[in-house]
Amino acid sequence: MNQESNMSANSKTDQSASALAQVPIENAKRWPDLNYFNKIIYGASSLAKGMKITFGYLINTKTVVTQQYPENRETLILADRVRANLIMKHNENGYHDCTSCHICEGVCPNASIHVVDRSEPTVSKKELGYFVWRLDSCTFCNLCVMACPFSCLEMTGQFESSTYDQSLLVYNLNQYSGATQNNLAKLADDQARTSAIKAISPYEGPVALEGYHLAGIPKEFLPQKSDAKTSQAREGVNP
Amino acid sequence: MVTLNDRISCHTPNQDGTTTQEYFINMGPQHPSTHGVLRLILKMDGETVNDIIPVLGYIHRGIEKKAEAVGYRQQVHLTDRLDYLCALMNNWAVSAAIEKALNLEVNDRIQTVRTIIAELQRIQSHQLWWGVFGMDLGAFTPFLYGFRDREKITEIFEKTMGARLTMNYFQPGGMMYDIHPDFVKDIKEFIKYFRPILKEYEDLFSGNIIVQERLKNVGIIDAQTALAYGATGPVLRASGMPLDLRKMQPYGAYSKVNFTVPVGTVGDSWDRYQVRIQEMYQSLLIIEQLIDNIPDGPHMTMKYAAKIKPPAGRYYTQMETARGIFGTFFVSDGNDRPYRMHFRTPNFNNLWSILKMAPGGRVADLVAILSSIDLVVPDMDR
Amino acid sequence: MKSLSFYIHNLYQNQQWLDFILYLGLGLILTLSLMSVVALVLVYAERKIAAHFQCRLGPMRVGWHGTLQTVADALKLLLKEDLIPKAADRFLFALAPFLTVMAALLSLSVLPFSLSATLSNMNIGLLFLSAISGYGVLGILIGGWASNNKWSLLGAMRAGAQLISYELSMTLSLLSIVVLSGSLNLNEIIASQAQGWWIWRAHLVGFISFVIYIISSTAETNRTPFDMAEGESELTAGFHTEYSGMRFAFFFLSEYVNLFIVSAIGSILFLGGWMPLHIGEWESFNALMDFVPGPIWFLLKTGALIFLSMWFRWTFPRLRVDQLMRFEWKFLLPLGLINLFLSSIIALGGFYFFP
Amino acid sequence: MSQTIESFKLLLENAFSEPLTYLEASQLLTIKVQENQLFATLKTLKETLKFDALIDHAGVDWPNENKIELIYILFSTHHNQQIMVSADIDRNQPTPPSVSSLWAIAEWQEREVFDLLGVTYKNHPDLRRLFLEDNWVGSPLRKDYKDDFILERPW
Repeated sequence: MNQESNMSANSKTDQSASALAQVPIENAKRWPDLNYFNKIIYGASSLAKGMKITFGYLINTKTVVTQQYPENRETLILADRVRANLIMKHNENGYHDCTSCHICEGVCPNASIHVVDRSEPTVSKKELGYFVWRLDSCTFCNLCVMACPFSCLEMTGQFESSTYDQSLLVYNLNQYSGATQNNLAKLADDQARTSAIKAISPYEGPVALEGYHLAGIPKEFLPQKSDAKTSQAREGVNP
Repeated sequence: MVTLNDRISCHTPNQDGTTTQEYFINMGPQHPSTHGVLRLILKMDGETVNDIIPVLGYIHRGIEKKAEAVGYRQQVHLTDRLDYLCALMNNWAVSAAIEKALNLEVNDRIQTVRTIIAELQRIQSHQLWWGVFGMDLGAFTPFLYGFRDREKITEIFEKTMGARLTMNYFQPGGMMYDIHPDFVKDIKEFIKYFRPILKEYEDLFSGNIIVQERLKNVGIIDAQTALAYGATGPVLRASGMPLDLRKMQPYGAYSKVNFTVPVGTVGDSWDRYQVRIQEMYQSLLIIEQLIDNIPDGPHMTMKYAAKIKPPAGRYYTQMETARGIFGTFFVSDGNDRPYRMHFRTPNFNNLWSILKMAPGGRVADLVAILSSIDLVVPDMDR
Repeated sequence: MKSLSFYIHNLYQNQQWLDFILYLGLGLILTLSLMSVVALVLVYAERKIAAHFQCRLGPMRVGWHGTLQTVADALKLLLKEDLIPKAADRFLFALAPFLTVMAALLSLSVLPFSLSATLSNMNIGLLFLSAISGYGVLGILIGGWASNNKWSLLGAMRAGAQLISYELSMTLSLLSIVVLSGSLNLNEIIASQAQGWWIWRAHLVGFISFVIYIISSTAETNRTPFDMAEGESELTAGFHTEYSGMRFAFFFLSEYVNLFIVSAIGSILFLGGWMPLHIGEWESFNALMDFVPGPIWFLLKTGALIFLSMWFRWTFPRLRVDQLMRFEWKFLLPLGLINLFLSSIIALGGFYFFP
Repeated sequence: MSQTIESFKLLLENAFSEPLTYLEASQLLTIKVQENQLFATLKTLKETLKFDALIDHAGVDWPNENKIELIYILFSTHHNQQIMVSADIDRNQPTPPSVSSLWAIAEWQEREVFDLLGVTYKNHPDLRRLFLEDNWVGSPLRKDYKDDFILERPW
């Protein structure tokens, strides 16, 4: 066990002296207690000092820090790492690199990502169908982006996503809805390939989440899910 | 089972021989100066507070239960939501706990950057506290000055971490990203900007006769009582006990820097105020010593694995956040999820010392005391 | 030009009742509209000034630089649901806002905007004003009590104790000016300052009186650092916690009208009201100053005092309730008494500048 | 550094008459005590060894061993040392002694454990629920806790 790191560097061999005595301290500044008349003089001067500072801010209009948001939309500079929206990277042909490996789904702390596979009868291999992302429960922790082995997820700074309806915050990030890529590869003709690809909008209406649509609603009010895992006491092994 | 009603009814004053009647009044859960949903039931006699019954749980989210359901990597983002003003320090505490469980040493670069960022966060947290303190004493202007200066640090954080409040930046094994190229430059600019501002804080607010009168000799508590009542951090240091884990059990890069620990002499609201002001100066000093020589190295020492499995055992790690000791206790059974996760949060433990500070004072004193303890309610209720 | 009150006296004697009723109605309309204009302008000014003290911009959206913001707010308050708590005393709860507004309205009616623009030129104008300002407390007390809320009651009790205490030193500082000018009529007090304002003309006495007046008037209007009754961070909102909609707007309105009134009284007593700035024998300078009409002078001086009050509010924290009382009884009241004594010596001896 | 721990262990063992049992599977120095020895051990730790701060108190539920493990994390500002005390108590009738007479903060830390794990402390001055409502049924941090509001992860 790694006990050393918890023990202090300046721990004592001499146990009688308190460990606190070795901490370099600095006493908190205290203004002296004044008598009646000095207090009046000091009080008046201290109040005047404060008023001087606020007056300086009043007359100096350059100190105003307010940003007027909708008006300054054009000049708004966002840091490039701002996390406000999850996107799936698509190339110019409308493809993406997602292999539907479900790692992002597993790493998401609050089940905001749901990966739905699809397969065509001609191809045995599974592909990404819906990539369901629930903005309403996402905490923008960036774990899915870090976990993605193919770097096909990205957080962007597009932060204006408010709606009047919570169900509109459920997105399908997969814009590619053409034939499965395996089938597509069999088509030799470029013309046929282009017509087989159809990019869809990132939002395609709420995606049904099998009853677990809105958090906080007791189960009896929701349609029952047949294969729901039942909660069981966890068998822990006492180390 | 004993209920809150029983607790109150046994306090109901009897009518024999008393001329004034004590009464109960609810301060909170919606009250401007409890800063969230803390509820205090005050037993008052006129304006004098005679007894306090804190009622917690209005923002209890069951984070410890939740933590048992998610993996170790996901614990970090849960701690953002405890004490959101020290989110990064909480991130660090949990990451360090997991690193220790895995017996993982992180490199100097990570340690130094973590220390700088933690000290920036300490300043940021104290700036907000200063503003809110002004507002609680009735001066609204400091509130906005505090927020204005906090924004500078928030922007530095936003550049490096991509988030402003709940960063989830420190990960087990390192940091999510490397620091932004502007990081050092921005911090140097901030230090240059903030030193005169700190002086201005003192002119505008600390020296003010009304502030002096409101804070001095109000809510006095001695160090041993404060420690027994669980207080740590600035609240305890204001009573004169220099308990600071940065000095006593150095972690990160704290053993490499020189700084002093501000302690109070009386243990009143004024000392709690002044200790935090002086801590901001000390934090600036620490950052100045570290900012020029950040060592080179990778920002992540651990290969990314979705599942982290520490060896079975009990682990406890603690760190000094802006409000006191933040401890992470967890039991691992060798699985990828903790068997039991428990957070020792500073605010939950700091709260109870008001039971010794406030009785006998006025409502206005109670407000000043609450503000001088600097409570964050989500951290209390978890 | 005859003053309006001289006119009413004539009306009364000639039994011209129709004219009398017309006068009453006109006066009421004028005062009411003055009150709303004052409140609208002051709320906007306060928000803008506060914003710039705090490095903000303040209202910017409604109208040019947010000029119509207060109108929009007033409309919103008019349309809001008017809630009365179930356990409140309904009659008193409804009565309280009107009492405070009435006090403000009555005080406005005696303010001289210029020699002629005075609704009612009373002989005892100052006495009337101080009497009315004492009556304004009643609305706050009743409102706090009728809400049946402990925080409101605490706020009302604080307001009662505070306003009654500070009334004393306020009256003392007014009295010293009365002693100096020898009249209770506001226009005569202003006329007595033709040679110079009382704030500097009576050596230090006028200035001390002014300081006492400014402090106690800030307390009278329940503004920071003396906003015990509202005490945002302590009592949530004090006596008007339970009020909403138009009833709350009445409290809000009367707060700003009261601010205007106390500043107006301050400018009348200490800064010469509508009297232009005259300096001794400088004839040409005095003539130049006379070009600016009286009401402008009056509003400028009042505005300066209002700004001072706002400056206090956005700089200082609040006192504690017992410190507030100690400050009044141990500092302001003795000072006021000494000052009154000194002012009578000056008045008897006639030791003014430019006598 | 490890020398410090060894010397501290020596100090510990001198303070107690019986030999101490150490719990190995732990990062901190951990003493394992029986329920009936719990109060006496903590009292000795506080009074003889100057562990003046009860930093943390938590409980761990072990349903398959039918016990609840109580964890006390103590800190001595005097020695700058931390120690963990672990005690197993019966899961069906958990009635350990309260240590709120030693450290005042224990009153509320124990209330938290009572609230979330259903441990009923003896001689506690004010044992009420802390976070949950007074009429809440069950102890949420027990592993077999069920209620209708827990949402299962749907995938």
